[in-house]
Amino acid sequence: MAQIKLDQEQVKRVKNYAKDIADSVQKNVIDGNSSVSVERTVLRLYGVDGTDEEGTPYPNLIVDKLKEKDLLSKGVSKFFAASMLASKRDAMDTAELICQGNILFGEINEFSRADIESKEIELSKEALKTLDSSRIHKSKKQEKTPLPEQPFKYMIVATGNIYEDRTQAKAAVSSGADIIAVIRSTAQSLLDYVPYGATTEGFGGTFATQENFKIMRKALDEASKKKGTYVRLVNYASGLCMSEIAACAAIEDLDMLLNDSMYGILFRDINKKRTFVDQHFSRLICSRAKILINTGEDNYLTTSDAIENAYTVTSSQLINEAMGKNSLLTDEQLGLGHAFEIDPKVKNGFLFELAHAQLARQLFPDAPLKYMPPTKYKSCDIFFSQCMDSMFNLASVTTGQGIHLCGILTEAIHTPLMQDRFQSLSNVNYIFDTARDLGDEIEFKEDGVIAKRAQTVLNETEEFLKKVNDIGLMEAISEGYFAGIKRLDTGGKGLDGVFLKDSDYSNPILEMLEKEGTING
Amino acid sequence: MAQIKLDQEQVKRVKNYAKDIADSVQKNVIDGNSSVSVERTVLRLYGVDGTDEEGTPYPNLIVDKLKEKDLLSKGVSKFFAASMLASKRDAMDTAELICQGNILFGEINEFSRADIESKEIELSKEALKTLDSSRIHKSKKQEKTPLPEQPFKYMIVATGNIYEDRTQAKAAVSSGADIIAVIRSTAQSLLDYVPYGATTEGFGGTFATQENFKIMRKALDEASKKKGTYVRLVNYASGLCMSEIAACAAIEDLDMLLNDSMYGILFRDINKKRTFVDQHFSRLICSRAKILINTGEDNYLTTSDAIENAYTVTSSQLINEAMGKNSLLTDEQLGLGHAFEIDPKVKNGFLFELAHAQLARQLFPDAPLKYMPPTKYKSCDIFFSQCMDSMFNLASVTTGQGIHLCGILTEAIHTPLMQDRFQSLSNVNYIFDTARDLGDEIEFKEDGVIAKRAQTVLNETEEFLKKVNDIGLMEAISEGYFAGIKRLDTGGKGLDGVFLKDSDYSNPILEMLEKEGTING
Amino acid sequence: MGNLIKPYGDTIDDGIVQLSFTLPVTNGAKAKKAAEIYANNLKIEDVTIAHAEEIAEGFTYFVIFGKASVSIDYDSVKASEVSTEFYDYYEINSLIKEKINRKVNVVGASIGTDAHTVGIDAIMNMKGYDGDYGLERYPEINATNLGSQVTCEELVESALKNGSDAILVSQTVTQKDAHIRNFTELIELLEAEKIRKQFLVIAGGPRITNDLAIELGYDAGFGAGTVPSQVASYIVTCLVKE
Amino acid sequence: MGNLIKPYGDTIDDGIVQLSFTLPVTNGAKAKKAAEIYANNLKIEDVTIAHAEEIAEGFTYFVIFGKASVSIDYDSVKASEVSTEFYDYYEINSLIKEKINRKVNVVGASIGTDAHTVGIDAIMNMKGYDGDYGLERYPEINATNLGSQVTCEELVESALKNGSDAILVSQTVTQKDAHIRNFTELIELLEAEKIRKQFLVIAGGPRITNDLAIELGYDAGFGAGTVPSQVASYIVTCLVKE
Ligand code: B12
Ligand code: B12
Ligand SMILES: Cc1ncc(COP(=O)(O)O)c(C=O)c1O
Ligand SMILES: Cc1ncc(COP(=O)(O)O)c(C=O)c1O
Repeated sequence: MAQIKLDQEQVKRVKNYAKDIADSVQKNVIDGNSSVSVERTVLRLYGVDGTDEEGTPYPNLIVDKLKEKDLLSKGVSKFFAASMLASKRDAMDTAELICQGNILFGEINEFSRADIESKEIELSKEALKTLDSSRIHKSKKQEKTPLPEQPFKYMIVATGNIYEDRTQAKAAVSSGADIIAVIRSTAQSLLDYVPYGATTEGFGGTFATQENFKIMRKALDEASKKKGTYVRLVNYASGLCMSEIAACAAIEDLDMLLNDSMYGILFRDINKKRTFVDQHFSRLICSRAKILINTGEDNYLTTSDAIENAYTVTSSQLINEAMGKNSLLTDEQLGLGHAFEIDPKVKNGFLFELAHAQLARQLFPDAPLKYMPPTKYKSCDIFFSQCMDSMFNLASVTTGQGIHLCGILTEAIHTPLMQDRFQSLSNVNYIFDTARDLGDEIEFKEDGVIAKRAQTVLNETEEFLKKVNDIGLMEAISEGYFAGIKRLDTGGKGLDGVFLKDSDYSNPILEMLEKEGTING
Repeated sequence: MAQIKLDQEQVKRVKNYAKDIADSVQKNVIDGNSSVSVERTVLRLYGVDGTDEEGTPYPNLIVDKLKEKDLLSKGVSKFFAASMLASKRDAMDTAELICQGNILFGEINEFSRADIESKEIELSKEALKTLDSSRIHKSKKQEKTPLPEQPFKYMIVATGNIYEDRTQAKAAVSSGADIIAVIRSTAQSLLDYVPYGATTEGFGGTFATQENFKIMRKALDEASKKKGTYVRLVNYASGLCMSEIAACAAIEDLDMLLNDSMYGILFRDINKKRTFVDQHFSRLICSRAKILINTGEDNYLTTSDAIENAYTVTSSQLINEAMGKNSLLTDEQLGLGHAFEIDPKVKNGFLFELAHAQLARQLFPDAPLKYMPPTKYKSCDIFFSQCMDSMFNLASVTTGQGIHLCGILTEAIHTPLMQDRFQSLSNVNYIFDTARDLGDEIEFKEDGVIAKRAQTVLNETEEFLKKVNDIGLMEAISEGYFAGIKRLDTGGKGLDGVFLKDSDYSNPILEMLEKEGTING
Repeated sequence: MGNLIKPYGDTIDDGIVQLSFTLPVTNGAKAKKAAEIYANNLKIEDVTIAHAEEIAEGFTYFVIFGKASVSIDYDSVKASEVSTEFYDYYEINSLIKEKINRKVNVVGASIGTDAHTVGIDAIMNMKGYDGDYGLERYPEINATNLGSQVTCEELVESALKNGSDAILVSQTVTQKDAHIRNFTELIELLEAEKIRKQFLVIAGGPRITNDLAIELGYDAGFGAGTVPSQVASYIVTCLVKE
Repeated sequence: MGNLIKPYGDTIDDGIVQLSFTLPVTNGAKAKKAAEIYANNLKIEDVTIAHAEEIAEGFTYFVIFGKASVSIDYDSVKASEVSTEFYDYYEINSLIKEKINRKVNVVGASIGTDAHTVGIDAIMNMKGYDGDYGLERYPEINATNLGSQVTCEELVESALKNGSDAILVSQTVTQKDAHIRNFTELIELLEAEKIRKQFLVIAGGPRITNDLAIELGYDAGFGAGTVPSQVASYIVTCLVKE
């Protein structure tokens, strides 16, 4: 592959800044706190699912009960373990009994600390087994139907109806898609619960529910067999239920999750603390269950200029990487994001796009970079849109990107129709094939426009991260360093769901995950 | 610009083969012969135009009269000069008088040889003035409205109706076209006369007539002013009336003509001798009037494979160049052709396209190469066609081509609609702009796929030209060396219009053009 | 008989149109025939099924050209456009100073669950759009941008509090007619509170036309490519008229 | 009531179609309205004028999405396809040997001023098309390819001289219905000479369908993507039947 000469010392410096930034958030924010959503995740991994008659999920009901009793700071784990000891039934039954008020919940003195702890350990080991088996199951499937060649062709479906989505997904796979992402219904990020069951109505997308995950994964297993390569399934672990969705996704053998360290804070006005706390746990789950994360750097470019603000993308990638590693994600799991969003009217814009894509490629050589297509400047003239996507496809294959979000010619008009997806994939398939080895056959001129542009972005990134590190990430966000959006420590949605861990707080799943470290195979 | 390393000795060798091939045709075929069409051209340049009541052009009627009298081998010039002396009227009136039988045509003994010769010289000088003024006129226009940046965007119009063509041409210019080509009505090549007047009906194109040229050139003069850069006009000097059309084109200030040394022979079954003879004169006219020629190498690839037969393109370019130089064309007038016609399904096809385009660029560094878009593999899925054209546009701007024939997304369906042209130009404008300097910013890897491919084509070309030179071009064509098509010396249309020049044959225009050589400014 | 027009391919009145759609059928001669008949039913004649491809099991995609057989009388087409003189930044500020003699108050938001702010920001933020300054930049305008995901109640409350002259509402998500529902909710709220007449209420977004906005009870609507000075011109012209 | 179908966007029966055309009008709100009404007249509802651009003075180009309001009964669609078993190269040669017992004679050409030979060559030349051998390769077939720009008279003469079983005619240029005129001329000539029944007469080309060929008096028609063995299968099947 063509390479740009980068100063490796400078690369080390920016990586160190990012690490310092991440470590400080880990120490000062994440380690001491938990959240309602983290606790609900524990319940889900202990085996709690389902809703009451009004549709409120049991995990929410149970955590709320504990919160009412002001006991949440100790963590839900021990209380639920005690209830199981009391009910002598499985987790689901126990949850139902708790919610029906048939078990006294919150009282644990009935049982010895040791008994409770050993029940917690038992439940947690089971939970980890669930995560392990997701990892192993996927790896086995990928032995039979291997992963295709990179860049992986990532295609969205978004009808709102999981059954129509399934039809669309299969169609997309038959046209060559390697990855199917089910776009979520508008603003699911803001829901403080995970909807339940198969859903047939959504706005701009389909709700992320465990049942929907299952339905789609099953369809893709069939599609994989037909295709001969493994088709991955993506959803979103963003918003107020990051870690819960990660748990559901792991249980249903999902392969990737959108999961960005600052997306919710900046673009959804979710509280900072809540986000960082939830996210750490969600990523630990992903690490263990071998779910790749996709980060959301593209979002920086939908609201601000792609050349002027290229450094925000690079900076965010570095922070996502550093935080990801603190949550035990491996390089191979880091689908760091970037996007082809330069105004098509800019002279030599394509050279700049190449520079940006190449810089990302070289900064994160082992990460399956997620490359987003043009969206902001996509034309309503769908014939012209095809041309922009062609150039995007070319940039992607030439710089060796990992996860290629296929651009859609009707991007500026509506969520894709079946034929839009077909046209998109015809474009991708052609360009990937006809220019497959272009990146190996050219070199970027030393000190040329491309190399210089990459260097400029790297310089701006270094300067920026230094400043962020000086005042700390929390403060930098408060002051509007990122995307020009100011988010205060005490602002945003979901802060009331965050709490300081009590000295006898317990969450053995989290502890085990952290202790056991990265597990492969 | 990125360069491929070529062995300059080898380049010299292939150029020498081509020169030998061209010289031999010049000596053995061209110099000793003339044709009805050459003679008609002389009449046109002497000022003869118009038709009789049945629509037969006066130049045809006059030349036919001479032929009937078996006097054509002496050339029409002296006879017509004598008639003018007899009529004491201008050329048009004289022509009418001849055709009406009011002047005895063919008898010249009435006048002294010297008088006739001096009339011939007078007429010829006028003729050359016409050619000179076309050159000067265009150059003045290009001072006011300069030529745009290369690659020049070449767009076709083809409604059959010159007035609709005018509307289409203006529309194309307003979308960015730099060059307008009026595609000819099907098989005009095979007409042994130039149709007369403004025409409103044609098949697959619009007849090439002097009046149509005038109408379109006027429209483009207006369009040039509006646009601020000079819009060039193209037509075809191919077929049985090569040199006549060149004359008409010069008179009407056309800028370019399709004019290929073997197109008519191979693809229209026009006799070899006829073609070479007509062509030399047509090119002398082009040289003097500063008309660029566009050659037709693309045609080799519509009937045979673009990879397998790439060397036929290069070989033809070299022969066109050598023959062109024998007809006094300068490098700047040689719009040597090639085409982007590799099957889009071929892996790394784009790398091969780059290699071919780059080879042409380097072999003819000063020629404004004419690059044809994908046509053969153009899809009926017009959305996919846009993608192929995007890659073509990219190859063109990256390798610095001269004359860029804009690909049309409906190529596989119909001659272009107004909106098809717009979509085509949106595509071109975008790619040329966004990747304007890509060629300057990359290098082709030494000994990489691209360089190797170019070398292979050059080797095959050398081998091929050596063989052609060994047996001579006439024989090589007879044996099917080109495009797999065999054309015998005595076969094809128009041979009956060729004749050996008598010892007292005169064509002072040709002589003067040859003697005075290339004239610039 | 007015001014009859038809689509134009390369000759006046040839009626040529390009069409693409997918039918839920397996590809083959019958599918192509069905596509042809379907196009005929859409009053398109001389149909060319240029391309037919089965893009999923049981779904075939077509690219079609044909000649539409109907004409419409262009003279009879009525379309409303925001009808006002358009002034520039300086003219607008002077007009306010001279003719209105107080600052103009404007409040804007993207309502409902719509999280798209780029459109309303383009109109309101300092920076503006396409080289045209945003309303916040106008010294004679007090512009308040509430951002996105704003409820109708919040927006109305803010408008009342600021004594707004104009309320600007943006909607980008149009799937399942989400924008129609949101736009309507706002007007209904204003009418319920009997304060509709108190404000100029202006709709905007990529799929908004003036016609649609007026139909929904708004004073004006602005679509794709709007620049802030157009909106300011409209507001000021209306206020001056009052 | 049969099997009613409609175009499919992302939900069964949503009727979504994409349309593009150019109207001979200046761009603006009125032009967009006209495009919308025009689409309505083509029975398309819920029209989105996604894009409108003046691509030449007085000509505006539109990209449109909308919902077609009509359905068609798929069960009632009748399309003829060349109806025959398809055999491969080896099977065809054996069939001829066993059932016909003599060589089959075929002559082909691209008629009129049509100079496109690639199509007829694909069917007749040795090399064939898409990995399928051409008729010249078949040991049991005598194939004569006259090339292009062949007059009907020349073609018929050659067919009579060769004692052809089948005449293959190719047409690529369809502008101004040139192919219809040429195809018709040939059939009229054959009928005038009262030898129409003597041959299988087969039409082909990128815009040819079996339906069209039959309408024009041919025995069969083959379109884009035809491979030689399909044509040979058809010829042999017909000859065996006789
Ligand atoms: C940027 C963007 C986003 C960003 C928004 C960031 C932000 N802060 O705004 C992010 C990534 C968050 C996003 C998210 C989503 N998006 Co979005 N997004 C876009 C995108 C790419 C560009 C929109 C844009 O910024 N345009 C630029 C501005 C300047 O143009 P404009 O809005 O038209 O504004 C102009 C005029 O309309 C007018 N105007 C606008 N408002 C107003 C108001 C007034 C009063 C006036 C006078 C004028 C006016 O003036 C402006 C300047 O000329 C479009 C696709 C596209 N290319 O259009 C999709 C798009 C709008 N998004 C879409 C969807 C579906 C979503 C999601 C629902 C997807 C999902 N399921 O997650 C989410 C959720 C959003 C939500 N809850 O609303 C769809 C909408 C489909 C539809 N027709 O309903 C689109 C079309 C993409 C697609 N094809 O699917 N999106
Ligand atoms: C190659 C080509 C040429 C070459 C032809 C070389 C040659 N020796 O054939 C050249 C450069 C000479 C040429 C010239 C012209 N061309 Co041309 N050409 C094309 C092109 C690019 C490809 C056609 C092709 O080879 N297809 C590949 C073959 C294999 O496919 P096919 O013909 O469909 O054949 C298959 C089937 O149809 C079937 N088939 C075909 N014939 C038969 C016969 C039988 C009996 C059977 C059973 C089956 C069968 O089997 C084949 C294999 O599957 C097309 C555009 C395109 N991409 O289609 C334009 C195109 C056909 N040309 C076109 C035009 C207008 C012309 C010109 C008139 C332009 C001009 N004004 O100069 C000239 C003049 C030609 C003339 N007098 O006829 C138009 C036709 C428009 C229309 N619909 O009427 C097209 C569509 C381009 C365009 N958009 O304008 N052309
Ligand atoms: C990282 C990330 N998470 C989540 C989302 C969208 O999810 P939601 O609409 O639920 O916020 C996006 C959208 O682009 C994203 O980039
Ligand atoms: C060099 C050249 N001359 C002429 C023509 C076409 O002219 P005609 O159809 O009159 O032969 C072409 C067509 O591609 C060409 O390449």
